[in-house]
Amino acid sequence: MGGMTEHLPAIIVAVPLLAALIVTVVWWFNDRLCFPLSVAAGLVVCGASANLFQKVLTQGVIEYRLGGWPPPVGIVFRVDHLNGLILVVVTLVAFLNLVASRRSAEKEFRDKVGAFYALFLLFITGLFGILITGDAFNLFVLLEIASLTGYALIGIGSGRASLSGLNYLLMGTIGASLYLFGVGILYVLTGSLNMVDIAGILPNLWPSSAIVLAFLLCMGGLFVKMALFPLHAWLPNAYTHAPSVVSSLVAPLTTKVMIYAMMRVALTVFTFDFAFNQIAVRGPILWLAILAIVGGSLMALSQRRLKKMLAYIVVAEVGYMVGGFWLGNKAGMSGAVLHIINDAVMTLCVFLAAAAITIRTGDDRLSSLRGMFKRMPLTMAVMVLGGLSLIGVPPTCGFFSKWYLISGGIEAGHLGFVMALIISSLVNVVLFFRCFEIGYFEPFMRGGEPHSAPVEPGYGAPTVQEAPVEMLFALLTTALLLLLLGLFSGQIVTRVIHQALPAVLG
Amino acid sequence: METIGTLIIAKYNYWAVVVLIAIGLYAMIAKKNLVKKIIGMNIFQTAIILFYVSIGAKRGATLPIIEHGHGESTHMVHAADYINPLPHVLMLTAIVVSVATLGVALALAMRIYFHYGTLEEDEIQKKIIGDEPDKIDSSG
Amino acid sequence: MKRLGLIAIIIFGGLLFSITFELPDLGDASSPASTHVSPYYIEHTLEDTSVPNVVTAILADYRGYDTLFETAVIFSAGLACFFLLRIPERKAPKARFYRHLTTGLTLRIEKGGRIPEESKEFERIDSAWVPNDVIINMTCRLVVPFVQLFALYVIAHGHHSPGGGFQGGVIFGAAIILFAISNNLRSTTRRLSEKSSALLGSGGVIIYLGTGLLCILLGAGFLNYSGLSVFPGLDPVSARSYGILIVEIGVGIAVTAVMVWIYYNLASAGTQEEGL
Amino acid sequence: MLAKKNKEFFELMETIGSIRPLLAILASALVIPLIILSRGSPNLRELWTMVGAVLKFMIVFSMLPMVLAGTQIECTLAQVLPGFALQLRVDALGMLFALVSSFLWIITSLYSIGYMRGLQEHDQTRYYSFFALSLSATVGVAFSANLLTLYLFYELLTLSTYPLVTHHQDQEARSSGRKYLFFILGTSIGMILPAMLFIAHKTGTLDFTSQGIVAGRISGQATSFLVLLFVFGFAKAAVMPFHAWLPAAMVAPTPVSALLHAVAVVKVGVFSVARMITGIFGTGWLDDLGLSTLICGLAALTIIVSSLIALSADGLKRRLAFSTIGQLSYIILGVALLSKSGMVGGLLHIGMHAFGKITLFFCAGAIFVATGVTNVSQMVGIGKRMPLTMSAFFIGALSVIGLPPCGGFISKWHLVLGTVEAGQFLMLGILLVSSLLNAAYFLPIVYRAFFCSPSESMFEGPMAEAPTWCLLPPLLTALLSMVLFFYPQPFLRLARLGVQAITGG
Repeated sequence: MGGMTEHLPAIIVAVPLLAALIVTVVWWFNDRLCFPLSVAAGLVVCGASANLFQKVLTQGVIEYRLGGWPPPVGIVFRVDHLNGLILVVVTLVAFLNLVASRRSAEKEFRDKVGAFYALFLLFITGLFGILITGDAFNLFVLLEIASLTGYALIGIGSGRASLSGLNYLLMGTIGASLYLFGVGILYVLTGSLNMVDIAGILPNLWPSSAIVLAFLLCMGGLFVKMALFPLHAWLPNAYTHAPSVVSSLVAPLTTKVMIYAMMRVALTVFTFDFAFNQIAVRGPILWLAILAIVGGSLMALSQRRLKKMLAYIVVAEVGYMVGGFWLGNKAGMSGAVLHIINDAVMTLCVFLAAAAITIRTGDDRLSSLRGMFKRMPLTMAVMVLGGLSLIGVPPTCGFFSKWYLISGGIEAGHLGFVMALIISSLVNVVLFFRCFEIGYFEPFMRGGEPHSAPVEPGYGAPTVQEAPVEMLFALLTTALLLLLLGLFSGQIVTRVIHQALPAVLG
Repeated sequence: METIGTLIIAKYNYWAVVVLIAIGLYAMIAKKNLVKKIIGMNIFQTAIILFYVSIGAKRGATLPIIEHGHGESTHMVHAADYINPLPHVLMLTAIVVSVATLGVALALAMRIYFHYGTLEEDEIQKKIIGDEPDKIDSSG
Repeated sequence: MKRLGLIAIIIFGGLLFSITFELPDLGDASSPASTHVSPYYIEHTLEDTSVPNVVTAILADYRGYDTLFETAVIFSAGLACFFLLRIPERKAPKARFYRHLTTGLTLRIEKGGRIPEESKEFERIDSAWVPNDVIINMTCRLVVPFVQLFALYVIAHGHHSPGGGFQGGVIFGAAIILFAISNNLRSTTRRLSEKSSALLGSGGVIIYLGTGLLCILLGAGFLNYSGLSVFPGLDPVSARSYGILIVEIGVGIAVTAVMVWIYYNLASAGTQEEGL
Repeated sequence: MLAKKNKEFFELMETIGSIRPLLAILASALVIPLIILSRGSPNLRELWTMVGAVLKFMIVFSMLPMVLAGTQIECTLAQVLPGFALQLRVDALGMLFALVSSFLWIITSLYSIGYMRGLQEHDQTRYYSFFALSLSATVGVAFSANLLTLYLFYELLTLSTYPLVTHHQDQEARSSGRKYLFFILGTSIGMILPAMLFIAHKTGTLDFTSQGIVAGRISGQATSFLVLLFVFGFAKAAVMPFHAWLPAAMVAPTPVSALLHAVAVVKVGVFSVARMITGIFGTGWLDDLGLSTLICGLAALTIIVSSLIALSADGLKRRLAFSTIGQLSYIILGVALLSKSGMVGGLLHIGMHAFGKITLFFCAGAIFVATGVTNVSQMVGIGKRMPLTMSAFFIGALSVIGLPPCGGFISKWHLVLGTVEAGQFLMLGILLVSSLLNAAYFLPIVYRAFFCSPSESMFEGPMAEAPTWCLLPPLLTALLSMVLFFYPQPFLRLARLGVQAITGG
């Protein structure tokens, strides 16, 4: 199989796609096979991405020509330190989520479990594709695959979910179309779709307002997709009303992959020099990021539902990463990249915990957390850890990315960004400890509540009733990852992220 | 003045695209009916498709199917004789994507209609506010 | 809101318009788009793949990876519509309608009433009134086979003339939908059940993806059809040509099946009992 | 013998690598799983607590000879950020603090057993687990080699003490818990973190060095701002106005108040401030900038105001809490005097005050367990019922006031010397006035407990002390407070060594 390793990039997208197709077929005959098949695919992808990352570390950038055609003519995969790293984390997060989804998927989509897993696999295929592609147009296609399946997965939820799903679809389509338009203008100007090729041609065309507009369109489109502050309106509702298993899949991954796409487009297509020195967008975007951080945090404060609160935290976290990147210095960019992987794990952690609680209580209002420390001690322990990481308490990984982001802010002399980060950390303290207080101080159930959680057997007696085993496994693994990522963040930054940043930064 | 006029005429394809984009976006923002929004979205997407396709045009060129004799006797191919095929390929993809998006959008709209009994956004909003904001929707 | 939106869009449109002067004229043969990469395709397609239709060659070979996911997008849409709309448990409708063919009478049978067998005498009809329109029925029955034949031609002849998997698949799917519209949903699902359309849909994509993966197993890269030249009678160039054909057939099957599948779910709102 | 050994160490090396500091920290953390596993059997569970406590003390103690010999023990855990490692280093200062806290944990554990069982508290397993965890964090702070590590353990301590403070899980505990987090977590994130990052950015390091790291690299103005951030930001040191959490946190069970709010938590605060002054800013740099007066002023204000509040407090634990706030500022004052004796006195006060104050808390708890009384006004004549307890209380009070024959006298003596050395006669006055105030709020309690007319006395009947496990620990710590007067080693030596390392003479 030694020869297979050169095809690793292809395997990463081909295997989940194949698995999705096979799951669809198999499901009509035996729906028990769907889960094992999906998990197997997840495992293969995890292994492949780890292997690929290892190869990138030893050999440098890997280019894989699809159909054997050289770059400007054909499509290439391009894996470097940046997407190699993110790929590993994204595959891992997706895998953990897949494992965790079992019980609730069977419960929520009884008759359509096969379709759920197939859409799940297609969704992650799209994300993987976005991560490894080196072609600007191909990015759009995979973006749409991830989005389309995302709309369906979100829209399946009960109540307002369809409306949120449709809103997401409309906004998402605007975003993707703007990006497509931007790529179109680039194509008109350069005649190429390959990222590296475009980057080679563009400098000859500076200064051109058409390039600036193309840049703005691409960025604007991706900002919509990642829900940067004024364009975030679709996100909280979509993540809140989606089924729990779906929000714990979509929330950690979509925004982060979009932020990666932003970095990729800004750095590889338009180049660092253009994005940061030729045009003056850095300042405005930074202020948008600050608004996102402060606004997201404040809006999270007024939420009474756990998932909605977490969704607004996601909005704030997007600001962290966008802001860190647009600081344009080494520390800030390292922080942004580090935060992509950390935030993927942290968000997974809290959303999974929320999903576990929702499964047990059938409700995600904050009041449903009552007595949870007694009832689901392990889940809550993991949630505490996730919360601490989002607050930024060492040695969890959230602290270290925040460290870089703040140092980046100090280095750039951008006090507003530093203040925003600290305010958001403080708000996160309030947010999470409010949840923990409810779980810790308020007993299981106090009578006389007008709309109480559904009655279950053994209700009132604080018996331990943990999340399903699969979910618990995923939760504990995530918790471990939070700590490991924290302890190894120094290595990740020096050995990987610094290699991934543009050479200009030194 | 005249030069600008000729410039505009020479680039009328972009004009059309810009107008279509504006129409599509306006429909998405201003229309209250969800299906009209979806139609707006489609106009927007179509405008971009038109943009790409118009890039591919070349004056005096024909469609990109290479004339060829049977057997080995192929003659020189001049790129200028054929229009640019790449945008067409790209737009085949984009059309498919927009059709797929349309399908999903309609499916979602259908679910919304079943749930709220209407597709007018303001009426839906009223119904949502009518529900207790804190309450979990149990239907659907 | 409306006025604000209008202003925003006018500004946006102005912005877009402002750059048009920097873009090449319509039909300008010397624009970068026409001179950078595209001449390669036009000049080398024939010798690389022996496919004269450059669009087909780019679609299925040079940028075959895009197309693979394009097919996957279509498939996802079918799956998504199914996932969102399908109501699997067959809830019996309140009332069913039957037409007595010999007399043309319409019967309404309430829930619990005796349901007649579907036979030469009785035909079930949709609850929305559907006229017993013989002319439309017969015309469609006559047209549909020709449309389907044409669809097959479009798929198969995509190498040499405008056409290919998508176009042919859409036409084929349209033919089936035409049949469904002119008759009814049930008679269509009897001919092509939902299960078959789902299986065919994924099967079509599997053909595409499988060809790509087969190329890996044969030692070439993913989607590099020249790897198929290990089969007897093929050289790398003709292998590409055949690869493109196989892939186009896969696309055709997938598009046909998924179109029909989406139609089933959208038209019947997921019940697949009755629809347009 | 010892001297000879010391000499050898001096000649051999200055810094050695060892895993022992890590073990000392982990000793208590590692027994937590055992505590949780044996939750079914209280005896076994408490045994594990004791094992952890003794083990921890022994490991800490085993490093004492080396430290006394002037050696530093280092242990790098992980290079978490380029240039910033999680690193442990045992020096005289840290040793002093670790020794005090790990020793007092043993006694507190004994006391906890008596107290918690005596009151039949709920969730004892959780209580013991988090207690052990907070001790790990405390020793971690003591042994931190740089600000990053210190910050990590500081936060860990905050979080692990939260369930202890709010142990009762009622409304009062909830609001106290909020206050606790608001002040401590809020300041550490809002003030320490940015200050730390600013220093890291400007200097590229966070290591504690004997002359500080900011000297010359950060402007004077910025330094004064940073000093303020740190002095207030380490809110565990309870410098006013960031003191409000401490009285609130007294809702905790008494052993928690005793160990954590007289020894571990608050001392971590002042220890951190001391570390900042000595290891980050450097005494020389602060002296050059004349910031000593600023810090002293803040500390002095806290001392006077808190003593005045303590005078009027009726709840015994509340009075003790305000006394603690004042005493903590003694330590800051001492270190901030920047004179040799002042620093020795300040550091020494960490240990001396710990023994005195823990005695007082133990007594308060013993009174509560035996009689259920919490207010000073209800303790008239209690000496007849609980003579032993009240005797211990008396000794503890003497120590805190700073009178012989108690350890507190020694530290206060050095503090007084320090003010003279530094020429800060205003501070001298404040020290003396506050000592009077201390006496004024403690001695009446003792006096009225023993000497009151029978009609005034609220307690009658035969002697009825608290359960043995509640009684022995205060007696023991009271005794030790006295012993420390006659034999203040090794604390005095450690304090001197620590100061020597800083001032270099």
